[in-house]
Amino acid sequence: MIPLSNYLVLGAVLFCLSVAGMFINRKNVIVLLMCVELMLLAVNTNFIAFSHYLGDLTGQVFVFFILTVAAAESAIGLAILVVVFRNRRTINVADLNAMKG
Amino acid sequence: MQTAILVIVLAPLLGAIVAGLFGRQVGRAGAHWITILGVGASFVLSAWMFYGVALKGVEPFEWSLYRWATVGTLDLEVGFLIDKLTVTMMAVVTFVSLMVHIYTIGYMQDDPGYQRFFAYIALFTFSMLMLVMSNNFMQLYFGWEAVGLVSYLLIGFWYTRPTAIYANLKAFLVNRVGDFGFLLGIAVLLMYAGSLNYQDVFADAQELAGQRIGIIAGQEWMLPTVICLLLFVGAMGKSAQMPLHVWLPDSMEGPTPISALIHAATMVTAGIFMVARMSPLFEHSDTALNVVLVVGALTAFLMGLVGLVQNDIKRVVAYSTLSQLGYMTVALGASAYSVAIFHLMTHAFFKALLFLGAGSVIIALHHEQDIRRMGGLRRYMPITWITSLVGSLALIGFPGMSGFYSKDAIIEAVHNSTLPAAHWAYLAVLSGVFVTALYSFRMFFLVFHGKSRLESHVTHDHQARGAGHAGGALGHGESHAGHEHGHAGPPRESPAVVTVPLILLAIPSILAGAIAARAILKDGFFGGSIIVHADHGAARVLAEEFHDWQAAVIHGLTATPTLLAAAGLATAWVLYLLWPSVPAVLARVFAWPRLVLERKYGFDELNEFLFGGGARGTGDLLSRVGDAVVIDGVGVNGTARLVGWISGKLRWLQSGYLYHYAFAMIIGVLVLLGYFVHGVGR
Amino acid sequence: MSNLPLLSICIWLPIVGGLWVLFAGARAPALAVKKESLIISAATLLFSIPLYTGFDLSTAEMQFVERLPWIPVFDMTYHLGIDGIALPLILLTTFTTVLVVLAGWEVVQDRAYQYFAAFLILEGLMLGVFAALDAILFYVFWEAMLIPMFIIIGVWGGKRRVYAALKFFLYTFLGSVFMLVGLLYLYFKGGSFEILDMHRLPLALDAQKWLFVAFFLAFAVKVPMWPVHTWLPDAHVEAPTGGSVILAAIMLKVGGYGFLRFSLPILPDGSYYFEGVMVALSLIAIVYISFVALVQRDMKRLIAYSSISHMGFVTLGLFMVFRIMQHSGSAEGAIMGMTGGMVQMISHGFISGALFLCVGVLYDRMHSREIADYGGVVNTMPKFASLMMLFVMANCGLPATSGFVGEFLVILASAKAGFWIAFLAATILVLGAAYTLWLYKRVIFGPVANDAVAALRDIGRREQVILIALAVAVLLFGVWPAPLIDVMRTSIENLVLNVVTSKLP
Amino acid sequence: MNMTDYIGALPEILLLALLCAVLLVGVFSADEDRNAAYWLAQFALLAVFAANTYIGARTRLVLFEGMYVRDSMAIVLKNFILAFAIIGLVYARDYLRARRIVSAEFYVLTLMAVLGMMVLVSAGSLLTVYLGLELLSLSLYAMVAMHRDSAMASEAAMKYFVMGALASGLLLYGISMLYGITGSIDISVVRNALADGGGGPIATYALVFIVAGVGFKLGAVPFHMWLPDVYEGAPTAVTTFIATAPKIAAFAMAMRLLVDGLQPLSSDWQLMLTWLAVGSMLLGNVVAIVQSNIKRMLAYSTIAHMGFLLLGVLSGNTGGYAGAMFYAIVYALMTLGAFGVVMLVAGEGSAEADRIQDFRGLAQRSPWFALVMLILMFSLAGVPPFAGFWAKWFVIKEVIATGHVWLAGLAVLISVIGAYYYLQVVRMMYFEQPEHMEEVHASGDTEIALSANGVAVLLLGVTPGVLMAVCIAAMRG
Repeated sequence: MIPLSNYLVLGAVLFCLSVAGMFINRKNVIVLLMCVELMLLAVNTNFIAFSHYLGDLTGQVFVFFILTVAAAESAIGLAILVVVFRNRRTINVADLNAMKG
Repeated sequence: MQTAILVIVLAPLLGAIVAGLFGRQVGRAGAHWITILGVGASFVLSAWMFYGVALKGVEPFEWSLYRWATVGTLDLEVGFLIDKLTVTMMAVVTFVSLMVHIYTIGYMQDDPGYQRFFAYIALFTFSMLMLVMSNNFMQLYFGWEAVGLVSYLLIGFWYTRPTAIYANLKAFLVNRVGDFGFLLGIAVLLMYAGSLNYQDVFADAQELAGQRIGIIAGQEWMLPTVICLLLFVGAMGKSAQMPLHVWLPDSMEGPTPISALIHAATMVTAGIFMVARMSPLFEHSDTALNVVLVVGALTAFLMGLVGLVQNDIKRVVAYSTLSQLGYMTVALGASAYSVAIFHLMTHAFFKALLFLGAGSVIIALHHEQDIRRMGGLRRYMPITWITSLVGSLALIGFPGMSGFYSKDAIIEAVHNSTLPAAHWAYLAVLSGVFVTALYSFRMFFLVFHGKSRLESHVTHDHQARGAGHAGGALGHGESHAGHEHGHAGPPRESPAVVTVPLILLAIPSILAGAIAARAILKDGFFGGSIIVHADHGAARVLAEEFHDWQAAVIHGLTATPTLLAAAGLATAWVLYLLWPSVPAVLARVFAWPRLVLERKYGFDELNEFLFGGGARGTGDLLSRVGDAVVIDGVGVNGTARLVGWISGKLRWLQSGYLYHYAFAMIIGVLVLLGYFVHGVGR
Repeated sequence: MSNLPLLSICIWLPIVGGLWVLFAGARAPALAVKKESLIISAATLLFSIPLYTGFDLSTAEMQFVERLPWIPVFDMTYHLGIDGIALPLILLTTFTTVLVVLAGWEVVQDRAYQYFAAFLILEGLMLGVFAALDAILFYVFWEAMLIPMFIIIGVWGGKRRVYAALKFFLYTFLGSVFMLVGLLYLYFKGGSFEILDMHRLPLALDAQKWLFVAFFLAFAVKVPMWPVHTWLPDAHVEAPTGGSVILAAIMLKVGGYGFLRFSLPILPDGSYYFEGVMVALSLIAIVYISFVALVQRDMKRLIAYSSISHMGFVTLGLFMVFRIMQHSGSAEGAIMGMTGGMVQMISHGFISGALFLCVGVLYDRMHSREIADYGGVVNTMPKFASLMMLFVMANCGLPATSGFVGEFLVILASAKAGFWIAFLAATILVLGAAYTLWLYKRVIFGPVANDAVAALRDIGRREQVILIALAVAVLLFGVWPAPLIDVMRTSIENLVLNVVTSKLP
Repeated sequence: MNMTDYIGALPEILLLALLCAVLLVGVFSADEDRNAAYWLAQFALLAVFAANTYIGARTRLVLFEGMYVRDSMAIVLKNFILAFAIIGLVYARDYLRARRIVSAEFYVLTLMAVLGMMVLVSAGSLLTVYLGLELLSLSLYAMVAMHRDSAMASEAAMKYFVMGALASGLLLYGISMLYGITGSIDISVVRNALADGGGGPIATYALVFIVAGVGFKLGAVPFHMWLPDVYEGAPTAVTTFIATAPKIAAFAMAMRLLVDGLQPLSSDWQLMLTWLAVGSMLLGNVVAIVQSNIKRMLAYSTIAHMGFLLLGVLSGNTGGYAGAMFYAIVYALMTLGAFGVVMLVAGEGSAEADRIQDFRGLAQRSPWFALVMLILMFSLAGVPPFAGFWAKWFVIKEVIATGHVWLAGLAVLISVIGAYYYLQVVRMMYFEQPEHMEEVHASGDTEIALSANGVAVLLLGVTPGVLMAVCIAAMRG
């Protein structure tokens, strides 16, 4: 049996990857959206692992909610992306700095 | 009696208020009538009280008018103490004041500030009376400052003249330096005596004498010495003793009646009066008395010397006043308080007379004040001439004249004093006699005798003076009057309002000494008002030696002072009448001493540089560096700028880049994790 | 009459009146607004008079007490009351405001209704400061005062008004906030916001020290004491005449009042610990600021500095208490010093107010505050010159003017605290006279300096009424300060007794 | 599960139903100005307000198996959220119409966000917290992007979205850890489990992530980075909304998670919040000074205010929570008014009037609105006698009561720095001359609402006792 810690480490690694992707990536906004998804997936991994080892279904239910919300989030994210592109003709993260200071 | 006191004090005040606030309504005549009536009433009642207290032997008494304030358990009251000292001063003050009031009608007749002038001098009379009649230190201080105020107002009476408003500021400030000491003295006194009432304080004097006060760490001074020195600083300011004398010559910028009333006869003697009043305290400090003696002697001698080189008629008299105040101070120092008051009284008469005489000359010459441009006036102005002669003789102490008794007594008193400084003081006052005679008669001869030097200078003079203070619709009274009268005709004797006071003042200038000498010098006239310690025997010796005035005159004829005075007179005659060309030669020979005297020992320059410049420099430094740069620049605005600077830097943390934002959040999480979970830095 | 809530009326009448003027004034004719304002301020003055006539001199207890629930969850009450320390300041406030309203009569043209409204509201708030017995109520009034004054300086001020207004606000705000922390701390310790309860609260020395510093910042800035005084010259110079008058006459006094009401009675040991510093700062204020005043070229600035210097006497009088007690062992001198400080506050209210009004009179005509632009004003404005002479002399502390009383008492008392303290304090005699009279000389005396001065017209009836009212006050309290001192006597004696009793637990 | 559950949640259910109705009306209405949608939305909010006020017991109700809590804090906070949403809509209407970005969706999204907030406020389990939060956030992302032609708005939306997603990721990660430790997502169970088991480092580990999520929602340093850009970029009407009601919801979230759930770890999160609070107060106030855009300035001011709010939470007692609650409500009220004036000054044109410069001489153009703004600015600065003072007073009092006198001292010192930029607005309105004398135009309801807003701030300043009592009662029961 794979120990819980392995799942948790996997979750943590995924989470770190997604977080790193957010501030290391300076190019495409879509990558950011992917990072967000990844992050949620990392959390999901945690939940499912815990759920399994605790023998409790709540965690898995939670995952379903997260997945749903993630879908909505992506939809809105992509919609905003479209608007940004319409206005700026770019989806480069480094170009989104009209407001600062 | 109480009503009388109130009337004496308030009548001049009422006059002042009416003339001052309603001057336009009452008109010129109204103004002088109301004030003269007020001061006249004062004089009459003062004379009555003098008669009662001094001659009839009514007991001295004290009366509180009202409670000024109560602080803690200390009642501060406004009240009056009537004793022989007080009534003497009251009589002198009101008499001279009345004379000056009358004289002013003539002197100021063309001045647009006529009502104002009367208001001021009536106010002055009120203040001076408050000063001398006070029964406590607070009221004394009130009078002290109030006369200073009026003096300030009157010196600057012609306020468009730059010199006048310079002089009045100077006078006030120098006086304030004196008041500074005076007030400190009162404060220290209150601290130890617990009261400001004369009687209470004097009753405690013995007890105070034993105490000591720490001024500088580790050093304890005798309490009476500290108190008396501080009080004497006040006296130095008011009575123009060196080095606080500098304001008095300048105060001659005021109209002449003022010079007579305030800067010769009454106000400047307030210091003398005060020290005499405080005799129970001064008697407990030989140190203080020595200082008084030295200061007085220096003033008496050195200021007399300066009088020798002055050419302005009023300034000569002013320096003479300084010198005479020095004499009085010397008397105080020698514990001969009664003699000082005696000289104060006689001096009040003859000096007022001299000033008014000078004023009379000034009017006659259309406001010419330079004695080098006078001469031979005896022919035109006989009354002025004779009264001035009386004044001058009284001043130099010519036997029989009033000044003779008092001055002689001072010199004797110093001679008898056992204080260490007395020896030098004696030399100073003795040589002062010669100097006095010399400058007095230099002036007298130059003004009234010899050839007239009038015509040759008049034109030139007016151009010069006109340029000096041109402009100003009001208040350039003297020069204005001068222009109006033009140069037509020879000088004329002044009108009756001027000459009558001269005559009235001449009478006591001759007689006052003889009348009062015995009472004051021999019979202890002032009684309990003045207390002399048994060790200070100068006045007692004097009393023992004195028999009556005739004897004194006869003795005086051959005494050293008289001989010195005669020598001085003779020298003046030789130099200024016999060989008028000699002074010029002497001036060349003694160029250096002469320069020193003409510069008045450099006091003015020193003050201007050290205190005037120093204060402005300090102020500039503190204002520009202390306030503007350090506190405001670095402290206040510096902080503001710092915050602004930090703000400007911090805002760039908000770079606008998403990845920086995310990074900031992650850093935040990592720091929290590091600290709380892994205990980094915990 | 005695049943009326007089203090509340005095506080709220001008505030409500001011708001009324603010709302109704925009459309009303200017004259009507002015009349309304005058009536409101005069009515407030009238209502404040029974406070004096009905005042019981024999007790140090609070009088005319009003107490209503305010914030019940924290037991905070709307608690008003006055003693002999507050009463004179209240009367000074109501008196001065009437004059200020009059002074703005023809001068203020731009948004006049807002101007008058601001002053009326300010009056109510200042009265609230003096009457509040709940610490937080006090603080609310205290801070709220800043707002109308900020507006007054900023809207109707001179060239650098923005800088001055901001500086004024932030400086005083910075000082005050620490007081709030201090008050809350006292609440935390004692469980009550009542000032009188705080007076009784025992406190450890360390706490007292910290609290003293916190209160010091608030009050010292207001007084202002050296070195936190630099807001004042700017605020005074830039404020319109009325603003300067209120600032000088009353706003500075709340600082002194704060020391009397909070620092000394609540923190006697803390005050004792810092008294050396306080005395030193007061003396620095007197001497240092006098020199600074001497070289000012701007009339208002000079008078502003003179204010700081004179307020040094207030703090000196208050904080010498400990030294005097130590040296003389009796409360006599301490009472004298404190009385002197208190009288100095009132008298300075009249005198500095009058001097600022005098400068205002000149400024209205010449639109310059530079001393160099004047000279020989007496030639064209003799009445004005005479009145100003009186105030100038009062500023020099001439006897028979109110300026003398405070200085005299403080200097007398200071000798008991130490010779050199008295020595330094007394330098004001010379320095004060020097800067004030030099100012007078340069502005008023001399030949007519220029055409503008030649064209000046003398003061009109309105200006005469204002200045004469002040002149009467200055002379009255100089010649006969007993009514004033009697009012505060019992309270001060009581206070001194409190101050010298240690509150260490 | 029974009827009581539904009755207890009736306000939310009603809101959901009505927002669907608004959506339908928006779809089928041809009206350019969307008046019907507007009025229906307002009606919805009012109806929910009434329902929330009058339905159900005043006692604490735990519904849906502990998923949902209806206690007095929830009732009070929801009422304020609803009230501020109502006023916010009043202010927004003119603004949106003038810029032709009015649409039924705006109202729908507003209602949806309100629903999210209500859920968040009543959350009894970590799942409900998450759902409420996401409902709120997603609506807000969309609202920010509503002005489709504005590059600024879309950029702001993008930033908000990415950062928001990151934050909810962090929060979720923390929740997952909590779930792992305690085996439950029910907040009260979590609390008991932590109290029994003592937590351990993993609990602290989870706590850090949860604090990050809460900090993000509040806008506390260093999780504040989204806030200035979003405030500036979003249409002012949206900014108004974001700045007000959601802050109350965020406060509720902090209460539910930290106080209700993680009370056993309070010593840790109190210290964390101290750091966050100090950082927020400092950075917010200092950086606000140099801002020239009033929306951005108010954003930094928000950061600073959230620092103050955290002071109340971190003092860790009922009084402190009540203080923070009072702060949140008063803060929302003041900010609402301030943005209301900003929108008003922007006027009819399509341009924004978001530079501080644009307030020049407002006192001469429209004295009344200038006065309202003056009241609001002084209130935000914390000057009595306005409500903002009492908010600060309350939390500082509690901070002192817990013995952190230094923190109180620091807080007031920083608030002085903060006063500077509020004064700048007053300065512009009163001390500077206007460029033109045109009066600011306001529709009747806006004028009334804005006046009421200003007067409320003043009245709350004079008699703050009522609201304080409400807050304290809410925290006790």
